[in-house]
Amino acid sequence: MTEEKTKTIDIDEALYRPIYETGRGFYLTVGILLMIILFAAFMYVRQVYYGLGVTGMNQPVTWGFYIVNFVFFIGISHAGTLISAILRLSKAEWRRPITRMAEVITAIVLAIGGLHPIIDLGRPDRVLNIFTAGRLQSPLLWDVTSITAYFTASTVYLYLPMIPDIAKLRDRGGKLTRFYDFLSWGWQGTDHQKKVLNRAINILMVMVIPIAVSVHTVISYIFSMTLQPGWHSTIFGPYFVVGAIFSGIAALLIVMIAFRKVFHLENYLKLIHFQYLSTLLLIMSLLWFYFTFSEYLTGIFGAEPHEMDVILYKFTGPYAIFFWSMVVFNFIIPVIVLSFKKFKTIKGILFASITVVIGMWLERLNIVIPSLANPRMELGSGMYFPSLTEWSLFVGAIAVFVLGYVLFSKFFPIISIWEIEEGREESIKEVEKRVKSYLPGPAETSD
Amino acid sequence: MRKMVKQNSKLFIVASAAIVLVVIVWVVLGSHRNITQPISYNHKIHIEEAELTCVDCHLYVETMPTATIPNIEICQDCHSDEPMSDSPEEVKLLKYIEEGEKIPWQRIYAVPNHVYFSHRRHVTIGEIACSNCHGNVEELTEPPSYPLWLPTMENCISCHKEHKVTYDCLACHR
Amino acid sequence: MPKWAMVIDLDKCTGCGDCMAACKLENNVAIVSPEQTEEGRVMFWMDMMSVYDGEYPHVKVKRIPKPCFHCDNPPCIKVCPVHATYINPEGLVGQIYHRCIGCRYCMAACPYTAKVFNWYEPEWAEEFKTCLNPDVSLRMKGVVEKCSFCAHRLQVVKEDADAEDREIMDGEYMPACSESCPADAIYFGDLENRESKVFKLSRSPRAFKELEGLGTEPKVIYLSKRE
Amino acid sequence: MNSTENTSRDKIIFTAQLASISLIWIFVIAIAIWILNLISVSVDLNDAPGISIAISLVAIPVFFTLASILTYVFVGFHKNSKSDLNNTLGD
Repeated sequence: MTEEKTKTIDIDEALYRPIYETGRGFYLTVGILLMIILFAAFMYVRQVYYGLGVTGMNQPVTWGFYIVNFVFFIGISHAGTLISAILRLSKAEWRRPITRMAEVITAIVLAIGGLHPIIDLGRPDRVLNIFTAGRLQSPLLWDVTSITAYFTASTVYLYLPMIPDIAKLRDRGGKLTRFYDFLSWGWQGTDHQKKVLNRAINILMVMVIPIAVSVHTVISYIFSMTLQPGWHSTIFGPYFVVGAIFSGIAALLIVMIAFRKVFHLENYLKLIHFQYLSTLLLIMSLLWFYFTFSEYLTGIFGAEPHEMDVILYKFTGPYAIFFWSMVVFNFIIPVIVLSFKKFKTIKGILFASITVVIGMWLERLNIVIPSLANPRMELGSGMYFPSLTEWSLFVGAIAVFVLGYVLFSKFFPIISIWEIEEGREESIKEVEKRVKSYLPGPAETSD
Repeated sequence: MRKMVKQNSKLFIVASAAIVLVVIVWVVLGSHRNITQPISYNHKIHIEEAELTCVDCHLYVETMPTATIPNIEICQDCHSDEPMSDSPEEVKLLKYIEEGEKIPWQRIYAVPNHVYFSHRRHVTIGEIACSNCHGNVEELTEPPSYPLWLPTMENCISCHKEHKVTYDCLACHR
Repeated sequence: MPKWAMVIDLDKCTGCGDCMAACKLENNVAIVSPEQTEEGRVMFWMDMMSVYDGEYPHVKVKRIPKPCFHCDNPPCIKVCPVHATYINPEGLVGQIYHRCIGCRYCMAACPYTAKVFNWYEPEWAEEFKTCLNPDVSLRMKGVVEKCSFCAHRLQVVKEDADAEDREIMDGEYMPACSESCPADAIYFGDLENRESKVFKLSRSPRAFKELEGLGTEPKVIYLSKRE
Repeated sequence: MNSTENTSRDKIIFTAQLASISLIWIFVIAIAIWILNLISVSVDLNDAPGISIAISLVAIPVFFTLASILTYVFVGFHKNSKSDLNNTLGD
């Protein structure tokens, strides 16, 4: 028993190494990130002190970067849990090294995204009014509830499959044994415990999918529940969910490629993982185009004057550059890169993923601002230029994400070790059995 | 071990009780900011012996949104050169009157600027007695040092609900 | 229960902007610096829309005063997360500044762009501070505000009527814009009272409402012979 | 597990774990109370109480399920470790 254990640990040593070996690069990264975050925090305090006037928002463009980033970050969060739940549910064996990374993205990004509406408030000191006098009729309250639910669910969903790995770290001894002991909840790896854990994970992954779908649907409702042209559309719910999964997969690919490079995980994250995921990305890109196309076609065909104002503003107005680069980044580049085997290398996939993340951010921008800039009343169109405050808070939010990820990888293995082990030990046989069960058996002869 | 936990839990209970106590004391003391008036005015004597009513001195209570706090113009109608009593407080008053100086009364009841509160609405139309909000001032031998009833929104609304009058926001907020 | 409504006769309106000035003074609306105005942060509860028809040199300008429309079915109140904007039984859409958390969702949801936001702490010139209206509270930075149909005047008018034990008379409650209009183009009154001028004018063939198709049922009714 | 020091350490960690589980329950119950409070406000002001109740019917069970799953896992782990101990002792 013990011999086997040491053996397996040796095999997966690459996954433990980042936790126990801290290089200068780590401190440098954390230092730089902390500086960026401190600057962003300073800009935020300044904003609270002077008022929202320090941003570029105005009348009629009353929402700007903060809401754009809110939708964007919550979108990215769908990477995670949703992808990992779907892959687990469909018993895709290649999921094993991916799920943990996806779940971590969700937990961190959700926390960041969930804070954005508070950053956006003119009176953050009164945020408790939501608890004492909130109105559940307001879509903002739907958001508060569904994001809290999703955050709780995804944290639990991240934590539970981590317990056996935490127990491994505890058994290794060394640093923070007590901390790991506390978190491992007395995991000894007995059969009963495995059964309990598997059952819990199974319930959770079924639960997490509708919660995740509801979260982004509800975020789209913030816009589509109003009467504004360009927002008041029934397609928004599924459109946002598709966009969210799309940007989520892209973010997941970027994170995977980054960690593969930094932690030397080439043995775990093989080209095949990236190719499978990028096929998913390609499908989502086509789906995204389909939704975008339907959205605009129905708008243009109906040609309601205010709707047309917004659409023409997007196509030809001052925001046209963002609209068309969104189409290029979200559709043309990923489809070209991911359709040809020649481009479907790690570098190509990284490139496509980066353009998709940028493109999806542009999409959020194209949803929020042109509608607000073109009010129904004859007031002329508004303009919006983000200020330094908004830019630095955006960069700060990204820095918080990277820092959160880096710190997580310092304390916990970024790839689920026990699931890899399980894959090695059991699933080959299990898959063989499963595949056999799909296949037609020997023909039953009559008589 | 269990003993230790038990002891710890005792400690925990004691600590939290202490915190709660401190908070309560702080709230109770903090809300009653004691105010001393320049003259220790005796409401009881004026009402029982001089047979005055509230409205005699606090003018406009029945006809205007804001009631007044009487000052020397009203006091000197009765209190002229000769002291009526041997109270040292009256001497103070007479000095103010003699010098033609206003008594710097401290206001203890106030609603914020964004609230429309009308005495006429409450006293004349609503027929609410002064003591309903100001307490039993008639029995006081010295001025109250803190509001007997805090004009907070919760207090206003609970009374409005009790009397089944409107508690629409725009009825009071402006 | 009365239903307060405004009728603006565009055929009478000269576009002089007196209503804007009266409103600004009556309601202590902050005076925004020219630089901030340039950035789109001007504050008017009563705004003036200018609609240009035709090409230079044959331009026809329509000037349309635009207060808050106090919709009967207001899109803004549905989205407010904290009950800071709501419709009261008399049809006034109120804005409670001390409740508002400044999320600006109501501004985004209002199809008439009738609301304004305090981007900075509101400011007045020294000379102005002495003539602020004590009947209207001052707002603080970070809250949304809008035309209230001068609801503070209604509080006083109602009390007067109650003290004398009578109904509010037609024309007794009047917002500052309506009172100050030199062309008498702004009428104000009770839509439920069939004797009121507003009720009669609202039935005029010249009457129309802005963006009627949205179903917001605004209670500001325009009169115009022109299209 | 043999030395008394070790078991006392285990006890402390166990109580900390219990505390974290109860924290989750406090969190979930707080959310339920919050939502019920919002319903009472909306009923009081006659401000779309139907919608509030509908949302609460979806939201509250979700939170309770999440907390129950965690509790189930925790209890499940510990129930077994005791019987396991007995088994090993028996062997």
